[in-house]
Amino acid sequence: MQDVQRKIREEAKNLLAAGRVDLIIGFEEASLPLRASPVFIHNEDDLDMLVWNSFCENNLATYLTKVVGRKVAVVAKGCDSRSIVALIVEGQIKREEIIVIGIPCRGMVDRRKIEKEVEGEILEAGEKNGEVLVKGDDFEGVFKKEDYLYPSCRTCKYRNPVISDILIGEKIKENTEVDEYAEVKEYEKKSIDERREYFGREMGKCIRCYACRQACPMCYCEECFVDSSHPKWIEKGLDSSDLTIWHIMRAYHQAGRCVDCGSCERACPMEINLRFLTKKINKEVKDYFNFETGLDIKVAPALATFSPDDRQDFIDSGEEPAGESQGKTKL
Amino acid sequence: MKNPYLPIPVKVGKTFIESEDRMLKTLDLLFLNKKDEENFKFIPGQFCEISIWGKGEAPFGIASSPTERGFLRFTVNRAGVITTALHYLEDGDEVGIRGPLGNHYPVDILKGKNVVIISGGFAFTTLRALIKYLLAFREDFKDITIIYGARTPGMLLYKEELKEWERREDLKVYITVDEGNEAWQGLVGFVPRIVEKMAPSPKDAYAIICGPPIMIKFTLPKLINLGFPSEKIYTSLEMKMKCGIGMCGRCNIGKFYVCKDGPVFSLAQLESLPQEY
Amino acid sequence: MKEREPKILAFLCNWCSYAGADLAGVSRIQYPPNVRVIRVPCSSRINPFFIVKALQQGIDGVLVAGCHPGDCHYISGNYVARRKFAIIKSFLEYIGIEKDRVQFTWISAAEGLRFAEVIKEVTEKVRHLGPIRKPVKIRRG
Amino acid sequence: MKKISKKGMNEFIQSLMADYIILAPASTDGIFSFKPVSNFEQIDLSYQNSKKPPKEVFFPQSETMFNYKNGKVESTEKVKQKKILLGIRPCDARANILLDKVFAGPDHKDVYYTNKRENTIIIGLGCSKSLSTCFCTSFGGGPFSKEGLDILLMDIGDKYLAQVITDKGREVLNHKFREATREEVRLAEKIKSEAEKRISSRVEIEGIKEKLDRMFEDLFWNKLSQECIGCGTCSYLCPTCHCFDIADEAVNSEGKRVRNWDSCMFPLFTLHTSGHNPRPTGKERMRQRVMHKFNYFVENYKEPACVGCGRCIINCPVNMDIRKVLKEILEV
Repeated sequence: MQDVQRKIREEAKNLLAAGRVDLIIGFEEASLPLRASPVFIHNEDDLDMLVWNSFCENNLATYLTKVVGRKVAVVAKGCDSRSIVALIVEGQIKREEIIVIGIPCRGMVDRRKIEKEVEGEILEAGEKNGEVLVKGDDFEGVFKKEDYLYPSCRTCKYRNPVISDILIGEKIKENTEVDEYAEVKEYEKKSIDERREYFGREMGKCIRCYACRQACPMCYCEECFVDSSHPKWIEKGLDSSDLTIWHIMRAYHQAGRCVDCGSCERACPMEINLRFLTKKINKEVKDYFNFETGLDIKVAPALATFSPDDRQDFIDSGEEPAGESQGKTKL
Repeated sequence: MKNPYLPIPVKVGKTFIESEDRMLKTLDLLFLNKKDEENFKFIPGQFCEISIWGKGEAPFGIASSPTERGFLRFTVNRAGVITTALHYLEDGDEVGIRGPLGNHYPVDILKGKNVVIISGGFAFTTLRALIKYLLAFREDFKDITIIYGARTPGMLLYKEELKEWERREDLKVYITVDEGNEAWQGLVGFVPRIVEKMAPSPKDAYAIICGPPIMIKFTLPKLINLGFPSEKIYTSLEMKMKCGIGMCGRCNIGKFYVCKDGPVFSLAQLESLPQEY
Repeated sequence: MKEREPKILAFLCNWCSYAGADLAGVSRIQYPPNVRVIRVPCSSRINPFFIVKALQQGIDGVLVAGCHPGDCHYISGNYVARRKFAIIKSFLEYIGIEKDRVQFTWISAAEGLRFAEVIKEVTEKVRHLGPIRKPVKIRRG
Repeated sequence: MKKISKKGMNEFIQSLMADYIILAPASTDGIFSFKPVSNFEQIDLSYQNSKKPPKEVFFPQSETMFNYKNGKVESTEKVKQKKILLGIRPCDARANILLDKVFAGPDHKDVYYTNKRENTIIIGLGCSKSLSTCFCTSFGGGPFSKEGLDILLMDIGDKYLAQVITDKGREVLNHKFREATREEVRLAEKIKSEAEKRISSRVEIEGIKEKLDRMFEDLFWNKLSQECIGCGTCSYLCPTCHCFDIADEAVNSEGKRVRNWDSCMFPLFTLHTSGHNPRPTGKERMRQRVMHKFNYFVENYKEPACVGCGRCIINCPVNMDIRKVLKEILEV
């Protein structure tokens, strides 16, 4: 970790000194334990602020659509790099304007999960040899990092950045064994009433702060449908139907675009299980169109293209009734 | 305790399309209850929130003067949800109003002074109210000069009244358009230019100016060149508003809420505030 | 008490499915009166939001019909639409909206009879499900 | 000073349920909020603090102001329910006093707010275990501050001491409350002074307002706003933020007028219909939020609009820390 951090600073220094970029987006020490905070570095004097640890949970690609036109270097984990690809594919950022400082990532630590394990407030946290050490007023705790990763990190299959201009550290073995959709499959097995109830209950916690949207790199719309007043798609209150519709459409808008970085869920102050929605969408996109977001800058997002041979087993009454073979006559 | 959020019921009276592009419409609103009308005391420059049932509410400056009895007049530019709905209203339709809200033009200060009224486009509405008010108490004020401009002759508001005012001996009226047409015999040119050309005297005078930001931006230096001190220039601001009573938090410029402490500010006041409007 | 008749909203593409409905009409083919039709230029005009919004407003079932694959008046509109529908359909089911509430099909201009059959089938399936529950907006006052 | 055993408290609260709606800290999946409770078991007074601030009791996130049908308006203000807000933390109680300045000022009274405020008795609970993000003492508050409370409860182990602060508070106390002994009072004093010492996080607010007076055009805001992602978490979870939106929810001419929380961090907050936006980017919006709290509010009401509860620090998705911001302002 220390080594990676040192190399980030070095590379950042080179980039700034050579004038290749005028902005580095990375992480700095946070004011709270188990956290890191995004930081914008403009000059070499501030390079020592850059850190790298297991708490760098934010997807920094989110900032790229806000600094369009500037020469930017961005620190990117596997998931962040996929978001960068997705943004390039969607024409939101230009490949040549971004320098990706890619970092193979072994997953980020789920701060909430650790906080729930201890009695009292964690005042200090650090990590060493794959363990997270925490300290409070009258307790200490040691947690094995791999047991306390974010859910999205636990099932991550792209831990190495898919694109990078500068790769820091050795590539690591991808986790190909894990079934990333296991949770979705479990959920699918529940009865329809259970599913409806769970969904309603989770979304009912929403306070409409839109942290999920704002934290998501792919939510770059100038005006979100939820804010639109003309047409007014949904009301602004806490009516449960409005909350569910907000979350249905937010998730649906991610179809073929979500890289499952988990940022939405981490940003949510109400700790709503948001990933179970996007993960399902990802699964369907994979099943139907064999597409995964952000792997190739030359491949269009799933819902922006088609194939005449796409699966259509969901089409109802799809069987043509006998005796109407003229059915396909064009008007 | 009075609930400041409850609208007063009114109905639409006369309506009139003012402009050739049909985007500016004037509506007279009539109180449904006599008591509401008696309690509704205002001074030009104040505004109301007009409620359209099923749509919502939005703020509009009152274009009529309290000296005109029996109705409240508003002129509305069709732009968003509420203004479009207002354009569809017909004689007899019921709506609601909240108000009068905000402060007003400094009519007391203007007493015994020369008054220069400068306006452009459809911001003329509350200034019409002011002119009507000044004329109703004509002897209280000295010279009154009106400089009013619109893009084309067809875009001028209150055309009949303008003609009437032009005929009056006790008013100096300069109507200008950015672009004339064959029938137009009046002035052609942007408002700042006309202000410069007509050079109203700053002596014992106040200037009241209201119009699009670009017009205000270029007119203010002209007034200052003429010798108007910023304490004697007043303007009315526009902001996105909801509550109208300084609570909902969106229309502030610095510590002032435009809905409650404004919309009328002196230039001197604005100079002490952040440039965020 | 009499069972409430299901309300069904059908989005029909102008070039095929709407013409198919028209043909059903002029051919005097009977079909259930539960359906209300909104004509759209192409099935790809359907933003899944329309479907979700319809359910929120208390519509019990939504049918979307377009030209058969390969027959789109705009060459490929229905192919694009098909991808959207595949996702929204399984997603809605996932969060607890029965799959028969939202149905997709292809109906050509010549398939008047099939239009009537489809409407019959959709109506029966939705009737079987009963009135829509979540995410219906309950309006008070 | 009165006292009541923890068991007695249970009975006391149960006895109040007949006449009052009791709003108390209760958890849903580990997230605390003030909810109407029907029995004492639902209440968890060992909580740290609620996620959403209790301002929502007086100023709900979404509130119908009136219903209307064909031009006939029926206001909801007449619904007056007697409520007890139990277990609120002293910082949040202070926040309500700041909200009073906005909603119950000399010019206009927001009847929806004031009705609820007047009909609610507030029983606070002193904080003997504050968090490292608590900085209430910087704003004149404290873990056992009495401002804005009718009764202050202090947990001294097996019982609560109750300090009656207002007449409203005195009225609800019943025979279950006994006079506390001198030892118990002394114990409470000790807990209180230890709690105050625990609040180690302090920010210097002296001079902030004056500094901000001269900082509107400063480049500081560009720097400060760049990492902000522009969500409304800080505003919505702030006990003193009071911005709201008014919207109609209606079908044809029948419906209701609703007010919902809004946030100055959202671009649409100030967007004119014309398309003009006086606060077009995150920089202006971030500046507005800081200025409103620490400059404009001070100008208008003589106090900053912050009570040091720390919610914005804990919940910010990108770990922006208002304590750091205030420190940096002084350094500019």
